[in-house]
Amino acid sequence: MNKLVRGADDAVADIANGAVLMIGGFGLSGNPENLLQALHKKGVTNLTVISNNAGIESEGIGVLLAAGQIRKMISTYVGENKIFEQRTREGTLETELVPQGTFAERIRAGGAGIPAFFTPAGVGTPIAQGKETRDFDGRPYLLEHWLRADFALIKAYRADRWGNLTYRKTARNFNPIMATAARVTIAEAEEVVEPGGLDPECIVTPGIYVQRLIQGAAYRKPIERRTIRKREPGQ
Amino acid sequence: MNKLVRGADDAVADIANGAVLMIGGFGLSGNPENLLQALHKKGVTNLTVISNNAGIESEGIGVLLAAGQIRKMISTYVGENKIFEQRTREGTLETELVPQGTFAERIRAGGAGIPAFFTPAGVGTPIAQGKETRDFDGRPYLLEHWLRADFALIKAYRADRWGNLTYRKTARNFNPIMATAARVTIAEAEEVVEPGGLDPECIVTPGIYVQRLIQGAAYRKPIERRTIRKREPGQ
Amino acid sequence: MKDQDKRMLIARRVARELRDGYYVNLGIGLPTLVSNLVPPGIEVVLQSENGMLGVGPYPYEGEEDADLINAGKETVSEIPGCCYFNSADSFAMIRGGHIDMAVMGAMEVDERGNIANWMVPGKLIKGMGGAMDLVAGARCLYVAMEHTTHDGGPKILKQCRLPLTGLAAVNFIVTEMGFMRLTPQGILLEEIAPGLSFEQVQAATEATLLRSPHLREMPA
Amino acid sequence: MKDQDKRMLIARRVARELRDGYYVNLGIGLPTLVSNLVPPGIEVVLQSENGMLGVGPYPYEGEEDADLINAGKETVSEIPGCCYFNSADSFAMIRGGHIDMAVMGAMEVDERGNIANWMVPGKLIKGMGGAMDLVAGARCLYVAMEHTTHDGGPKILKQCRLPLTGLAAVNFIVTEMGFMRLTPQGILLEEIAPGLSFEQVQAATEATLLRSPHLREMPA
Repeated sequence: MNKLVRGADDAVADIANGAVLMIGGFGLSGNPENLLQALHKKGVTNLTVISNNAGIESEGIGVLLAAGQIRKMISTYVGENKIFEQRTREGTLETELVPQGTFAERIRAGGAGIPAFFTPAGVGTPIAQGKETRDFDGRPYLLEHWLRADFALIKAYRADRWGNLTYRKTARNFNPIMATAARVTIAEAEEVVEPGGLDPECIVTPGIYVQRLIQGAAYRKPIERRTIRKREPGQ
Repeated sequence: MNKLVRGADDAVADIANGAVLMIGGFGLSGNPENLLQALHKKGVTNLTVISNNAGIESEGIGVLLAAGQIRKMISTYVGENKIFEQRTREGTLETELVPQGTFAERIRAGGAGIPAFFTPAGVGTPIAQGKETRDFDGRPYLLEHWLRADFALIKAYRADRWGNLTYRKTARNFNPIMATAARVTIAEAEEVVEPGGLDPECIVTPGIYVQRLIQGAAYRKPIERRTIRKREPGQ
Repeated sequence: MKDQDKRMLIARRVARELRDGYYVNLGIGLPTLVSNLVPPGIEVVLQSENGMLGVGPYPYEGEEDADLINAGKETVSEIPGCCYFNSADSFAMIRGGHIDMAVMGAMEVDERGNIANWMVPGKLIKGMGGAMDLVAGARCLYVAMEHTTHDGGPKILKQCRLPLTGLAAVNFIVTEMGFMRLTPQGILLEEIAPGLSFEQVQAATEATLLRSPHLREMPA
Repeated sequence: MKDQDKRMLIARRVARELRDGYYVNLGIGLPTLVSNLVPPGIEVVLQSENGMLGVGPYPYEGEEDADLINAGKETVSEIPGCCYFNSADSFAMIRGGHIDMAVMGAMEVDERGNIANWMVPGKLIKGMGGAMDLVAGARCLYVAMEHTTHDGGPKILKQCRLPLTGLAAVNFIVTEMGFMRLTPQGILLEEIAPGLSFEQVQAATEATLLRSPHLREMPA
């Protein structure tokens, strides 16, 4: 068993026009940079992208958006992207906005074989329109359905050859749950080791969820909002 | 913030007759031995216990069962316990048997604010009686409800003073999810360190889920089925 | 009062609500100011819904890490005892009622505790992010906002006019004019900013305010 | 044939179904034998539903660890590349269709692929453990069992008589008499044990067996 493929181009070779993709990351943090670049280069179009955000103009998913490769976004917040705004006004981009907790839980449900569940988020809001509402213990909840994808593109920190993955700090975000919810999960990692090279207690994504793996390279890791504090004398 | 209390007796002091408890462990592996002992000593009765198994006669939850402290068990498999059988025949013990995946998911749902969800497990079986069945994508699923408790008794491996927990091997089992689903979660750990003493990437139960913590002692860790292989010469 | 002074006044008042051992989620903008105002001698753990407990202050210059951001996408730091988890686990924590206190801004709040803070019809909709889940899940929701709009219009209404973020979700409203508690009877003014009369606060509010029998001056 | 020989024959046949990279859940009893029969040159990862991928063989004497057991509560060992997770994550893995192959015993299987293996009315009910979830969630379910009961009665029935564990769940049945595939038309006998005739297998079976046009001898 060796899930390591040659490179990003090979890894995305069978992603066809019209595919439904989950793409990990929160803003630009934890994006699968190498896979996104390969997807852009491949020129595949008409994609449905399930991702928390839409990147910015020149980074992350924003690059696919700018190239007109995306037909529909399922996201929770898309505020940082002018091209997003432009495509929406043109009518060339469809968007489904989902509360972030519901979005995360729908993805987890997709991976966990739970076709639907009840959540309190969104009751009494425009999100509730057309959805079943039911009371439990006197409180109203909405019925929400799972999300699944053809491919998930995942950014890990370290991986072993069997596809076991760890993440780094808040770059973890949606990556582990998206890994569970696609027919084919493709992961890129900053470092790839042999099985046994990761602490079994600290593996976040078991290899069972990963079908293909690449060794990532040349990570840019852009920062959206660089906030700092001044060093006091003596610190 | 210091969640460390003096000992097991203090930790269980406010568990009253009739309380609903979740108790971690799979068989005798990962049981909160110190807390169980204190609960037994305290003599509290009429308990509802949510735990995967019922222990064996002289170990684990079996001790509470033998002492007549338990009124109802919600479990997935109770085969190893003769006292269980006896109490059931006497009619002094009520039992609700739940498929293990549904059991785990109901507990997770209790912690995650999901009052109900659909699962394929149990469709067409006696478990489905009286439950809503609904088709999604042409396949039938059962509606199952969350499980929550007054107290969860949890066995961890290492803990910090804030209640962050790690586990050891398959002693993890139901402990992390039960920690999320009770009004008060009481954890015991083999080792307690200062905040910062556990790797933030490897913490399994965030401290937010733990209200009280004790340093466990004198772990017996009984083995139910000691299976071994012979060492070949030279191994 | 200058905007910045109002904001600091509000943030300081919210910070007085913090208790030792609280797990707190602070929204983007004004609520973030609260993180620098934790009273001495207590430990508070900040949650960021992108998957972290134990968010620390902004990093020192040169120590920014693209893999370590808060839900506002700002670079942050770690405190000892912090931990990381995925987004589903993060919202399980929020939805499951484990966050002691959430603080967020609002465009409108009404007498029933309804809150609107995510969309204005006709304007491009950017998305609700985690607001609907926080509003539905936090054990105690504080709205921290300026009392009126920039052109002086009321934000505390009889009934919200904008599409809602959540129903009957708000527990407390903190503005530069006062500290208010949502009760089954309506909005109870418990504290009033120095120098203001009840009538002045009511005049800036569309909702009918209830006057607490123990109405006192809002501490600075 | 002795019981132990039957069991080994069945386990060996099941083991021939393993493919490199498969994630496999083996039930208690007969199915556990399969773990020692993985064909050379392939890597298979065993899942144990109490929260482990990469279950290794029984430990050497003196290396037993109470914190390291399989779902049958037997002490086991680790293989490199193993990992641990909680019970909800374990069954999310099972229910979500990520297990390539599950192997379990049964008391009854029928023409529609229904399976019964958890309770006998009138006897004390011990519980279903994880069987209902495995039956509903595994991508491919193999039933590995002796062809008949101890007193020679059929276990492969027209319709299960015992309370079910799952509906239309079984994909393959492996017994000491043959290898059977569940099809929409019924149970297709694809392989037959050396020395047996189709009629002999049918005689030991209540369900009507379909004879594969490619019926061949079951490899040992």
